[in-house]
Amino acid sequence: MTDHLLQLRQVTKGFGGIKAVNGVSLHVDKGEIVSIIGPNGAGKTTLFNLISGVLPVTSGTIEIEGQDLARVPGHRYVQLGIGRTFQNLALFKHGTVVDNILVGRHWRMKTSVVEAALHFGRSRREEVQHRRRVEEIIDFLEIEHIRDKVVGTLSYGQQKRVELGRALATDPKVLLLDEIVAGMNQEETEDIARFILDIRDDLGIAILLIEHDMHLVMDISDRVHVLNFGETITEGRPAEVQTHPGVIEAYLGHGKSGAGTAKTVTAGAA
Amino acid sequence: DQGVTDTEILLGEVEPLTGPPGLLGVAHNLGVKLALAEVNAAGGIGGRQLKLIAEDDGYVTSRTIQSLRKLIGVDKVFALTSLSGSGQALAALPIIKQAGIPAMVPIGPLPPLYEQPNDNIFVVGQSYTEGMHQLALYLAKEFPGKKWGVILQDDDYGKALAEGIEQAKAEAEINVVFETKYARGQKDFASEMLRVKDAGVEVLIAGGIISENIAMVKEAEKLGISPAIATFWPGRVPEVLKAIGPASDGLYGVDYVAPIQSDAGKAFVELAKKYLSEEEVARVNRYTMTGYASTKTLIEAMKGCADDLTWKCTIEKLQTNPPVETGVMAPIGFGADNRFSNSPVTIMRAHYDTLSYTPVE
Amino acid sequence: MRSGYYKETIVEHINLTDSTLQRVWIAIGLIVVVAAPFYFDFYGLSLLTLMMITAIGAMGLNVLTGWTGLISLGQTAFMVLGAYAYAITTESWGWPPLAGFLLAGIVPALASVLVGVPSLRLTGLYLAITTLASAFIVNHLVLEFDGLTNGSSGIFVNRPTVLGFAFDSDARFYYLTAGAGLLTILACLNLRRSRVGRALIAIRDNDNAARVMGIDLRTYKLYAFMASSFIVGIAGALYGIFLSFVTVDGFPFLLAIEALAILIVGGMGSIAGAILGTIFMVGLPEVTSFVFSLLGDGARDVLSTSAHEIKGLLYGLVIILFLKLQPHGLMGLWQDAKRVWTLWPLKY
Amino acid sequence: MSYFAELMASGLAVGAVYGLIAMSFAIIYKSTGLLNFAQGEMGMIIAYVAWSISTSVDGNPVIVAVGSIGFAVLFALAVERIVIRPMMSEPILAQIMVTIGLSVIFRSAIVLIWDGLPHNMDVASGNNLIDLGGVRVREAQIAVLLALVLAIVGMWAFFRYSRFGVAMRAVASDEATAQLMGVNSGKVQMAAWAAAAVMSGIAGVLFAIAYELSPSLYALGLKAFPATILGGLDAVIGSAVGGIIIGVTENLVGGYLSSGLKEVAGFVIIILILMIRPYGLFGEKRIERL
Amino acid sequence: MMQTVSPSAPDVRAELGALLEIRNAQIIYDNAVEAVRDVSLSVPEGAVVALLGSNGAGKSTLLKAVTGTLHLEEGELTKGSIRYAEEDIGHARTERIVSQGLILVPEGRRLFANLTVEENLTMGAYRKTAAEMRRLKSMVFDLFPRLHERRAQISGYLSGGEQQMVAVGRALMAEPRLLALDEPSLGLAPLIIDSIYQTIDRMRHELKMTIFLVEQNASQAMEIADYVYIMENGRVVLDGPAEKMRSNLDVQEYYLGFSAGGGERKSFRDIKHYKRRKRWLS
Ligand SMILES: Nc1ncnc2c1ncn2[C@@H]1O[C@H](COP(=O)(O)OP(=O)(O)OP(=O)(O)O)[C@@H](O)[C@H]1O
Ligand SMILES: Nc1ncnc2c1ncn2[C@@H]1O[C@H](COP(=O)(O)OP(=O)(O)OP(=O)(O)O)[C@@H](O)[C@H]1O
Ligand SMILES: [Mg+2]
Ligand SMILES: [Mg+2]
Repeated sequence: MTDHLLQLRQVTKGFGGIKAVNGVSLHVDKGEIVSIIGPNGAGKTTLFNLISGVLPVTSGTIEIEGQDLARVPGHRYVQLGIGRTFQNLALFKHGTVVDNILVGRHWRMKTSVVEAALHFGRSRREEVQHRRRVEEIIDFLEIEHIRDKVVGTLSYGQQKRVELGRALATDPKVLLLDEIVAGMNQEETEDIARFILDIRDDLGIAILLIEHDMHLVMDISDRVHVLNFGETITEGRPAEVQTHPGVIEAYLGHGKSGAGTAKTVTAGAA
Repeated sequence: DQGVTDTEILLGEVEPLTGPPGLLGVAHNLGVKLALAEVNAAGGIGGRQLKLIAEDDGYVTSRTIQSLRKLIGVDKVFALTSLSGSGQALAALPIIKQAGIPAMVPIGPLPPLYEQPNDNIFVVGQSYTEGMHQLALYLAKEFPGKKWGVILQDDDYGKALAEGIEQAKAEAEINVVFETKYARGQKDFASEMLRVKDAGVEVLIAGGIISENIAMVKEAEKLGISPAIATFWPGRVPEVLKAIGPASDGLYGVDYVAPIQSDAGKAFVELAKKYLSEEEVARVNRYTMTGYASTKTLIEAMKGCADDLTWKCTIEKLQTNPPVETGVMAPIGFGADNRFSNSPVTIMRAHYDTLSYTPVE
Repeated sequence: MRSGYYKETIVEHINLTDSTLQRVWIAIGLIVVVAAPFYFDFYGLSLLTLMMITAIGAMGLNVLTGWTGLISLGQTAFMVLGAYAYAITTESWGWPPLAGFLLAGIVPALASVLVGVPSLRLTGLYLAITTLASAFIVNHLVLEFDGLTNGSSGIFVNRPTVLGFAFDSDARFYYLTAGAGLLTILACLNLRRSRVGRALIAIRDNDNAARVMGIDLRTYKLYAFMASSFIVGIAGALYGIFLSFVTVDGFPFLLAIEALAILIVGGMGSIAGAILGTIFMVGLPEVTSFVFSLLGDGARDVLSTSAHEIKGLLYGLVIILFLKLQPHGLMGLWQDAKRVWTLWPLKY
Repeated sequence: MSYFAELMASGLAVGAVYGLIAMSFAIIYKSTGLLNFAQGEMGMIIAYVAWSISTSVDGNPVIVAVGSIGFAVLFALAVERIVIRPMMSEPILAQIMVTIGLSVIFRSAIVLIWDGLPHNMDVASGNNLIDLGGVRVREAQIAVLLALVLAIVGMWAFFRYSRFGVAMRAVASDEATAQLMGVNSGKVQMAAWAAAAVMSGIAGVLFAIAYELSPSLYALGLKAFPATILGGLDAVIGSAVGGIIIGVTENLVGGYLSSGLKEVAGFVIIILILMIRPYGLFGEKRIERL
Repeated sequence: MMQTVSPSAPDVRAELGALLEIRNAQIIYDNAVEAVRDVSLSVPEGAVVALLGSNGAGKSTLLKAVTGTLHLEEGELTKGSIRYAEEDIGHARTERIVSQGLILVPEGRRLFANLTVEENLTMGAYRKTAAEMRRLKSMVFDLFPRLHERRAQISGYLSGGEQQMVAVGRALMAEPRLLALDEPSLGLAPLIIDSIYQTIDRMRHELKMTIFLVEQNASQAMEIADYVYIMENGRVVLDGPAEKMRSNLDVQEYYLGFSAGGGERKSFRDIKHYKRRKRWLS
């Protein structure tokens, strides 16, 4: 019906009384970077939870490559090409970095319980083959130095990278990144920005991004989608959105943190 | 054979010495100690002193097995004076059989232990089934035509009692109107006793061990019913009467050892006072007597082999010796194809004021 | 001083051993296991056998509780089922022991699916209670179906003859349990480094994220239950043979607590921890007995009947003191030691 | 009718005992996230001390009550201070294991200090029978019910009106952060242990009066723990309800079906309820958000 | 190329003396991982001191040490000292430190997930009277109107940003003498970040509160701070008064995102390489 990679129509999600997401429609095409912005509590993360099958929708439809996800159980979403990272880190914190990323390969592997216990033949071949892929991802994200560390002992920013690696390992068609650069400094944000662009360009993965760092959003997105109170305020090219009065009112403000205004740093505090 | 040196003979026993079942295990252990002390005071066997190694199994089967292996394999005792509980003894059977060590089984005399006689295993006492059989026959005669209630534990002990009642039913008219099984360890018998009351039971077989019987009788008191209540020997100790309180007066009991208040019992306590500490004497009960009696039987056999103290000889003597007079129960003897002392039982009643039982006429 | 080995291929990463030194240690360990019967007496050997069986059970529980994070107080139920499956098939029906062992694993594994279903909804101690409940229910059923199980009287079991080889002596039976123990270790190690093991760990650490990674929580929790119960069932059968007698009394509730204790003392989630914990917890009563016997006859007589209580006291005290000093269990101790070893003489 | 009433009465009486102990599990869990495996044993020790007191003062109820409650508090504080407090920041499993160690010690200590025998405990008129319209109960059983009601009201008021109640939940939720807020988590834990000991002590003493005193009394803890789960691990008042439900169910099943099913029935009820309410009847759901 | 200012001479407000003073601290996790090495820094009374640095530099570790919560993660201050208000708190108990008015907004929010928003705030002012509590609550609700809307909600269900507001609000409830913030702007919308910084600015002026700020949002932090430290790999590699730091070219490039050498902010699209490694390591 539709040739969009990911398509949401009138998606609504309520928790008891509140509607965290209310009639949101949006789409992502192949090779696109689309950002979702909006005030805290606007429903961005909830939207991701719906798209990745963590929560069921209350109403509306989500389609990937034309397939409706309504009947698909949560753990199958990944097979249809949806990968994500989490806002509050959801790593397997007692496992090593390698273990964590290998879990991302889980659905691609076929070993059964009995084969696994024997570790022979296919099971062993498969292990080697996927391990190789994981090493590539580790190289790509430049986290070799922590590859054998237990994830729980890493710093916040390091964990975010591991999460990105894990999501990449699932071979997604569209990658949902929830505030991936929160807690990173300029330099690291630049790295991540570069990764995101490379992921799109080299791996051909479309990206849906939630971010409060306006510089990043405005610089790399193809389109920006603005939510407030679960509803869409506006949508469009970064430049259009940035100057939209509703967006400035509800989200950006006129202060220092908004995009564009931070061009010059003035001595502020006494 | 093992366990015998120039000066010493080692004996072993496995008992529950801790936890609630310790009530029986410890008393039993005292009986064994008493029997040994008595011989030792008289110069031992062939100049050798007897020494006991007591292992605690806490009534847990796996520990019984472990303890036995230790006694037989490491401590290398010459013979076993006792084995704890019925299930434990059953589980231990193959090991003892295989080892060939002479073993007395004075607690939990279950038929499988003796019905197919094992050369080296000697069961002292009477089976639960036969005891119950006799008790039921007596009650049937005493209370003809009355309504019976039966509460039994859901294990082999309860099963053995049930069988005894069945046997009695075949011989006398018994009208059971209420019958139930409870899970071991149950503490609250309110609903059971209510049903007893509801069914109008006049004769109640309280087939618990210790705590259960206490709970049942107290509950009957609470409900204001007073059927004739019959309990079985595992709980026939003064502490139970004390814990129940006045309601325990007149309970029926059955046993193959003499009541403490009888002449034989008094003589036994006197003997105990000679060899045991005051604190220990306070813990003497019927299990002390069974321990004493069976150990004494074993010692008699060993004495007969003084110069040739081997397993073979001991076993031989145990089976050929004339029945041994122990003073606390009927003489104990075995035969070529008999590994069961088959001691006759007495029916008795409880007296709360003296915390004792006396035989019914 | 060794501080890690350089690895050139992926296979090296996946292999269980990464150095000659390690292989030498494993070989030494195997030799010790094989040689044990020649050095231990009757009793010591039966203690070792008991340790082997307990370790198998502990590793089984570890799959469920250590890896998947599903606390179970009901694994005794599966031991009971395993033991009865073996006893009934081999003794009552006369099947070959090998088939008996297989069923001792399969029957509990299937039954565990029933118990596992609540685990899809319940977590933590709430699940622990339903597993505890299943233990009571299984015991009740065993007593109820006495036609099959012989009720409270239990079933005698003989030492098995597998493929024409009779494991009839103590030493032979020890080898049987040691063999089963080694197989269990291997199977667990393999599981742990496979997608299945990773999936279980993922579920424990973060079930939501695990689902997003494509892990079907339902299936894998049930897998965990089945794998665990299979292993525990085998341990139950071996335990039944060890006791030579199978009744529900042989598997008291305390066993479940003890199994949990073994994992905690060893270090939750680690295979080596399960083994070390077993050695500690099974060996501890022996050590306290030994210490007690050092007090000499005099002390023993004075304490006479209190001796066992004092042992109990000692046992509890040692556990508490140990955890106070080493809250991360024996594995924590081991890791500290290893760190000191690899980092020495430079501390950091 | 009166048959049913009597079943209910005896069900309520044991249920109240379970309930009190269940509440003690819950209050310790709620305030520190710890499951105290030695709870039943602690109740048992307090009952034994009460027995010792009662035999030396001829069952004077005031002295027994004051003495045993006083002992309960001191005992709990000592255990908390010496054994539990030093483990406070350690992994929770290690802490639970320590309570398992404690339970072994307590069980042994009972037999060492007293003995392994069953005893009859007679305090004041606790064993006397009262007739309530055809239903006969022991005074001690009425006392348990009263104690339970008192405990419920007390706990309700405590959590309703005291800031300390919030602090308890905060400590259980994240001890380190609670400390960062200036909460003295040690004090919170002390209070919880003392309250728990008093409640399970009362249950133990009254049970010993109405039924019997023996070293197997600790098994009440094994009965009460499922009741806690039924009510909700962190629901102090809910656990009391759980206890009552289990006590009544067991008696009704024993009274109308069969005794053999009693224990199983309690567990079946628990499984059924948990399938509908996975956090017990009144328990707090575990909060998970991504 | 970079000149390191001696770390022991932060003298912006020397006349007031240091409220918090860390000397040559070394912190080790698990007896094996050295996370902080030979770090000295000081926070003068009434000042705002910012600590910047890349991921894993050891910033949070330092804050944990200051509040005595290191031991919970098997960490230990093995060398050096930490003094707060003239008292050695290097190994003091958290409670004791907190009662002296040093409050931390921890990394990762650490809310009491099953308490409501309001109860979380209550915990922040745990030691205050009921009247003060009311006043403080209304102050926090003024600052974050969103929280007022959500005050009866279980905090675990809040959105990430809302949770951050609770965490900051909860710390403000304590009216600390020294407020240590671990990335307060994490996950917040630009509008809210602005208002948090305004509040911080107001507090330090009105209440003479001292602030120790760990931030990734370098431009915001530098704007408000008097003095700035930069950590890399467990060490302080650069420090100086904020104005001076802002004009530092490396700081501009690596922390503020200006293209090398020029005053223009570069676009994220133009970044062509990742490999730029630690420049300040000596
Ligand atoms: N499981 C839940 N139960 C109740 N309310 C919820 C639940 N999940 C989310 N909410 C509410 O829905 C709203 C939207 O939350 P969401 O996490 O989607 O916001 P967000 O846009 O991601 O915000 P932020 O930028 O702060 O992360 C919030 O107000 C939150 O409190
Ligand atoms: N609990 C722990 N156990 C072992 N190592 C740890 C632990 N916590 C942190 N570390 C290590 O200490 C170093 C410093 O971590 P820290 O959290 O202080 O960094 P940070 O500067 O706060 O980074 P971020 O900006 O990402 O939050 C990291 O290398 C990390 O791996
Ligand atoms: Mg969000
Ligand atoms: Mg940090």
